[in-house]
Amino acid sequence: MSDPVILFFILGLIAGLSRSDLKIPGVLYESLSIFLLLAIGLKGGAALAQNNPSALLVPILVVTFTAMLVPVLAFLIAHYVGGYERADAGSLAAHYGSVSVVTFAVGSSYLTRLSVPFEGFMSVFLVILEIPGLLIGVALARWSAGDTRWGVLMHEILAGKSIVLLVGGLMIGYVSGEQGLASISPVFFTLFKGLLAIFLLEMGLVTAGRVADLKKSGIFLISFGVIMPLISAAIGIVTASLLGLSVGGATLLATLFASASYIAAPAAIRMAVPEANPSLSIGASLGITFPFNITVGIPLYYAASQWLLGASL
Amino acid sequence: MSDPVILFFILGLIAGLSRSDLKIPGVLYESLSIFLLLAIGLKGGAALAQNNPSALLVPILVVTFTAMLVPVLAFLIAHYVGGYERADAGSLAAHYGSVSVVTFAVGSSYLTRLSVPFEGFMSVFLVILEIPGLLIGVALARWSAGDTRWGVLMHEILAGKSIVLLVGGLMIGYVSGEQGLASISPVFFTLFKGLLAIFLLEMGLVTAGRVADLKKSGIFLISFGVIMPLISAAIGIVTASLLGLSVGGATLLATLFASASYIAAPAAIRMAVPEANPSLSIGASLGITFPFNITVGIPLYYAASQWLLGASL
Amino acid sequence: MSDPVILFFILGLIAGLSRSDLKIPGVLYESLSIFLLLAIGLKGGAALAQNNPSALLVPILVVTFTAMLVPVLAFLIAHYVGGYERADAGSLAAHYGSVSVVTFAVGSSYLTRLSVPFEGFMSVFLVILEIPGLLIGVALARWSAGDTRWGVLMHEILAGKSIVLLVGGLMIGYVSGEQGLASISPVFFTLFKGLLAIFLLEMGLVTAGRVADLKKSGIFLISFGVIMPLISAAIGIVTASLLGLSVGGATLLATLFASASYIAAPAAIRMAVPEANPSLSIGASLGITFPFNITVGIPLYYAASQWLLGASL
Amino acid sequence: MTSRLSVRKLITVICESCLEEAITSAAKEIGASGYTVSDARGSGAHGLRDGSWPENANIRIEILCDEAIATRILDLLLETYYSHYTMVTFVTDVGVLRPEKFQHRASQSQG
Amino acid sequence: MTSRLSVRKLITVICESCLEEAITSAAKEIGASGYTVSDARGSGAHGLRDGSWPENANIRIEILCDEAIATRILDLLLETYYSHYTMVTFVTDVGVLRPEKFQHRASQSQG
Amino acid sequence: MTSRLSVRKLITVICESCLEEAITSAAKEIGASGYTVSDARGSGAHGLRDGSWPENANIRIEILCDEAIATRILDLLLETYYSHYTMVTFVTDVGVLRPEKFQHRASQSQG
Ligand SMILES: Nc1ncnc2c1ncn2[C@@H]1O[C@H](COP(=O)(O)O)[C@@H](O)[C@H]1O
Ligand SMILES: Nc1ncnc2c1ncn2[C@@H]1O[C@H](COP(=O)(O)O)[C@@H](O)[C@H]1O
Ligand SMILES: Nc1ncnc2c1ncn2[C@@H]1O[C@H](COP(=O)(O)O)[C@@H](O)[C@H]1O
Ligand code: NA
Ligand code: NA
Ligand code: NA
Repeated sequence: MSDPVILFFILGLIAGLSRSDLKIPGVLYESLSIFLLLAIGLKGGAALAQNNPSALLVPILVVTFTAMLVPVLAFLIAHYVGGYERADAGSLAAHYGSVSVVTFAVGSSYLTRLSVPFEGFMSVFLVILEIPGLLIGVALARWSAGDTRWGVLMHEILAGKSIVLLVGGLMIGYVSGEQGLASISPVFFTLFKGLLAIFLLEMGLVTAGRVADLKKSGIFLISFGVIMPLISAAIGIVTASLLGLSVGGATLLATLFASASYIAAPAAIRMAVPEANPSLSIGASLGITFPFNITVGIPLYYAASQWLLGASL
Repeated sequence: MSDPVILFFILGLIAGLSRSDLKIPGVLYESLSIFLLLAIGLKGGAALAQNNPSALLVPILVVTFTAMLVPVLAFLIAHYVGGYERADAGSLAAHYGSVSVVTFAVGSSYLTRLSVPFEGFMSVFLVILEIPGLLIGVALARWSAGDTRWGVLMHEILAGKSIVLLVGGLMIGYVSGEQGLASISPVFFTLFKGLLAIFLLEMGLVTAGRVADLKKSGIFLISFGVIMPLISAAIGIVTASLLGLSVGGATLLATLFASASYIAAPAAIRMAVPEANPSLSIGASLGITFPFNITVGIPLYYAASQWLLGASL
Repeated sequence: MSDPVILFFILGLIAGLSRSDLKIPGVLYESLSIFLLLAIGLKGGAALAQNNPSALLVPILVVTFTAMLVPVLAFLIAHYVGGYERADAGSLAAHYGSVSVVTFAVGSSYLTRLSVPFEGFMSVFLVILEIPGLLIGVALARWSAGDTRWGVLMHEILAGKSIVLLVGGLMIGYVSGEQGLASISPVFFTLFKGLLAIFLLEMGLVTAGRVADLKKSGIFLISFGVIMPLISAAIGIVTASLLGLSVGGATLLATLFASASYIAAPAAIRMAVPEANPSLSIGASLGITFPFNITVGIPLYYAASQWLLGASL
Repeated sequence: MTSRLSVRKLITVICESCLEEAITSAAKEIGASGYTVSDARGSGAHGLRDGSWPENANIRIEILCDEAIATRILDLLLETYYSHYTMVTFVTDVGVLRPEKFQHRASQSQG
Repeated sequence: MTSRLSVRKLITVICESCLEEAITSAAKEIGASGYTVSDARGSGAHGLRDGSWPENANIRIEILCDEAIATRILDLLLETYYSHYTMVTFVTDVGVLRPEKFQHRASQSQG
Repeated sequence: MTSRLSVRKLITVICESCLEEAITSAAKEIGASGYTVSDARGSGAHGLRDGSWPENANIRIEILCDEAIATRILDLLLETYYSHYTMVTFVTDVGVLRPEKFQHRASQSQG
């Protein structure tokens, strides 16, 4: 709880709720997200360079496959339990099927703080998991409508800012190795947590702005925003134990599964499923799931990983 | 004089006066001020964590009380000597009764450079002193007009960006302690002086833009901008000696008293006393008092503190 | 090739060509260029402080003189070989006669990476060389038109952002010395290469946007963008050997001569020679010469300097 | 083309940026269904406002509404703000698509 | 003065920023010779859009064109975007300098 | 409502951002009492100007003035800038509040 990074989020939340005139300029927000994406990519790439990337093939296939369960479950719950129409249920599925880069960053900051080691290639999963859940969500929303321009959509996602920066960072990190990155590491590594703190201040402000939406959205959506990440995290931890990941790796995989996208998914859904109500899915992912994950979820996933993987030793 | 931070201010001043097209983007300015406020708050909070905060109660009361003399004196001088109407005199009082965060930062940079120690809790005074002077200025301007919406005004000030960031930083710093801040200190502490330098470059440009206003404003306002801080600094040093602060602490308290607000005060006055002419008070605080304080004032207050507190030993 | 800084440029190029929605906010671009200009100036100034500046008088005169050959040659080639009118040929001459700060930064990053030492005062040449080529280009364009407001133009250039920041940084660095800069060096020196990397990412995006222009501009302009820097670099290396510079110094001087301006020159030309087509000269300098220099040119100039100066030992 | 367009008033207010909150919320209270704001800089009777500095920036507020609401907004501006603030206002007749979008609040406030 | 000015339509669309690419390229396809976009924030039937966050920002698109093109652009907006997106559109008659600048593409698309 | 509004011309110039200083100061010299500028991007006869880069950005200048001044500003634009710069201009009739704000300089320059 006393990770200062989280305290910045809470400060932003309080400032927003008390209607402070504090505003993080939009450009600073964009600049910081460019920074975070590049930094995570670079770090992952440098870690990959120390491994044999081909050894990742099987884990990637397994993770991709189990991760697909998340949007399907999310759709079923939202459609049949929550009573949402296909469009909205599909939109929720896409958001929860994709991942949140900042939640991942907070998770790795949490582990670093506790000195819990984790596999360096986790950020490869981050990249891989961003896309399939999104596509499944769109497919479920569009089922039988049959007028989706998949080509345009794929381009929108693959050439989207987050994929370009993450993959670009990964490749530069992989080609350069930790040595080669030495000259740029004061910016991308040393400053990482401090800039993440400023980013989370902004996230707090944005989340505060979502609280009004939440009041309208009712009890189902709020429960969904808490229960869905718990289900996904459970799938993530089981997957991690299948793959023999460390406790730290399992925590991060659970965090990834549990996290819901609020950057890539909203943009893609707005284009592919315009009849979905965006305040529903962003409200849930940003207003509930994001704060839940970074405050309560991550420590919980860590405890669960310790318990399960400790037991399996 | 050769603190590079001041040289950046002078560079900005020269660039502005020679009508260079150099412009610091507004967003960079805003981002840097968010940074400075958070950093000062964090540093103060970490220092507080090493003290017993309850021991600060008496000093805070004493400082708040003597600080109230500043806006009252400023109002009397501006109204009766300068001949300004209530609105403008009250506006000047509010600006000089409040404080300037950047002047404080330059002051602590000055002391650090000379390796003069000072009490870590000085930034608590910074927070405390931002508000009462402002309120007194508004009250003096509105006297007998009786139509001020004090509730709105208090919210405007208390939920204003600078208070939120300073107090938020203080609390995060206090909760986390110096240890807890280690991971974010490369951003908030190591980069402090360099980013302050860029901020001062912008301040130089802005000050240059005020020179035209000054020409119109005449000899009284210019003298006011130099004499008022000297009077306030004297009150500050006497207060510091009453409280038994160190020479460094006395210098910083004098700097705080002498500094005039140009961020919080203009915004609040614009809302509460719209008939006041903003170019008067910003012209004086930013065009005269700010450059005076950072170049001549601070070394002077240091010399005076040495002399007075050295004598009282 | 595996300098990560160049890889960021290539990432930007690929993102731009594949029509990614990645965008570097304009304000971030402006902030980074302010940073780079100041940092280069400060570094040069600190280096100058360790030398005797008067010893630079003769080298400066020699370099200024030989550098004037560049715009004249560029004009003759563009006008007589390329068949461009005076305005466009003069505009090209101004762009190639002036210099590119970022190309210089990449050059010094290249040498640092290889641990090749170079004279600290090279950035003085950077400042000196920015202006005369520009003026010659304008003069050649305006020849016999005789309606140029030279006073306005000189002010536009001398008070322009890049000169102000470079010269300002130089002077602050010179006055403060390396010791005096210690407190701000974490920002201006430690972060240099990382921020240069982000800047080059943006340069890649911008260059990608120029490729469409290039298609229209035909074979002459493309050849000009490659051959002109080779000619200029040759002049630079010969000058360096006359002056007895080190291999590193010769490489940087060649890089300066070979580089073409795309910040100061376009702005000045737009004011002084509005009838010139800006997409011609920016297309050539940014679309061809800049990428050529940072990928192929600089290693080439280094090899040539080694060969020539090694031979002359 | 004109068949689908209904005539409404477009009020454009250019003023110092610190009035953003005050004017837009007043317009909504009066009954405007919405507003649009963008950042601007400029010069006028109060001198240069170049936006280099937040305190020094202008905004440009646009409000589409019917004539009754427009009159009340103009009244408010004249009474409350014109004497002390940097401000310029102009009104144009425009044809809007989907006029019903601009009615619900207006009719509330008139009913 | 009026001698040099020709009457054209100015369409102003205020909408969520993710439509920038889609609407501007559609306008060019239909035959508009150009467009201008600026960033905006605002409030309307879909609530507050304060631009603090990219997903939450508006843009303001202006298209100068003749009546025929204007009709087709309004048709497109109504058919394709109005039902699902945050959007407001208004049309004004304006006098333009150098009307030939706005014709070449228009005549292509009509020819 | 109309009683308080006087008709004036609103000139809107969309052009490359480097002309900001030149055009606004010329407008003031001619006698305009002020102007408003905001940042923009766009596309037209000179191709895409997406503002990703300062050299590549547009601005949108608005000048409220009477007909005589408007004529002189349009003349200036046509003579001095139209041939070499990226530029689009349109003029609208608008009703302004407080018309006297737009007169003092105009009458100076005419007197
Ligand atoms: N009455 C209005 N006047 C001016 N702008 C409006 C108005 N209504 C809506 N807008 C703008 O159009 C955007 C979308 O409107 P809406 O679809 O009604 O939410 C808003 O965010 C505002 O920027
Ligand atoms: N004649 C004008 N044309 C266009 N905008 C104006 C005009 N006069 C003033 N403005 C704008 O309105 C703001 C406030 O005007 P003022 O109260 O005259 O200083 C200025 O900063 C300009 O942005
Ligand atoms: N038809 C148009 N409608 C709206 N804006 C335009 C139009 N044509 C050009 N513009 C704007 O004016 C700028 C310059 O136009 P041009 O000189 O035609 O390239 C463009 O970058 C656009 O921002
Ligand atoms: Na997920
Ligand atoms: Na004070
Ligand atoms: Na050159």
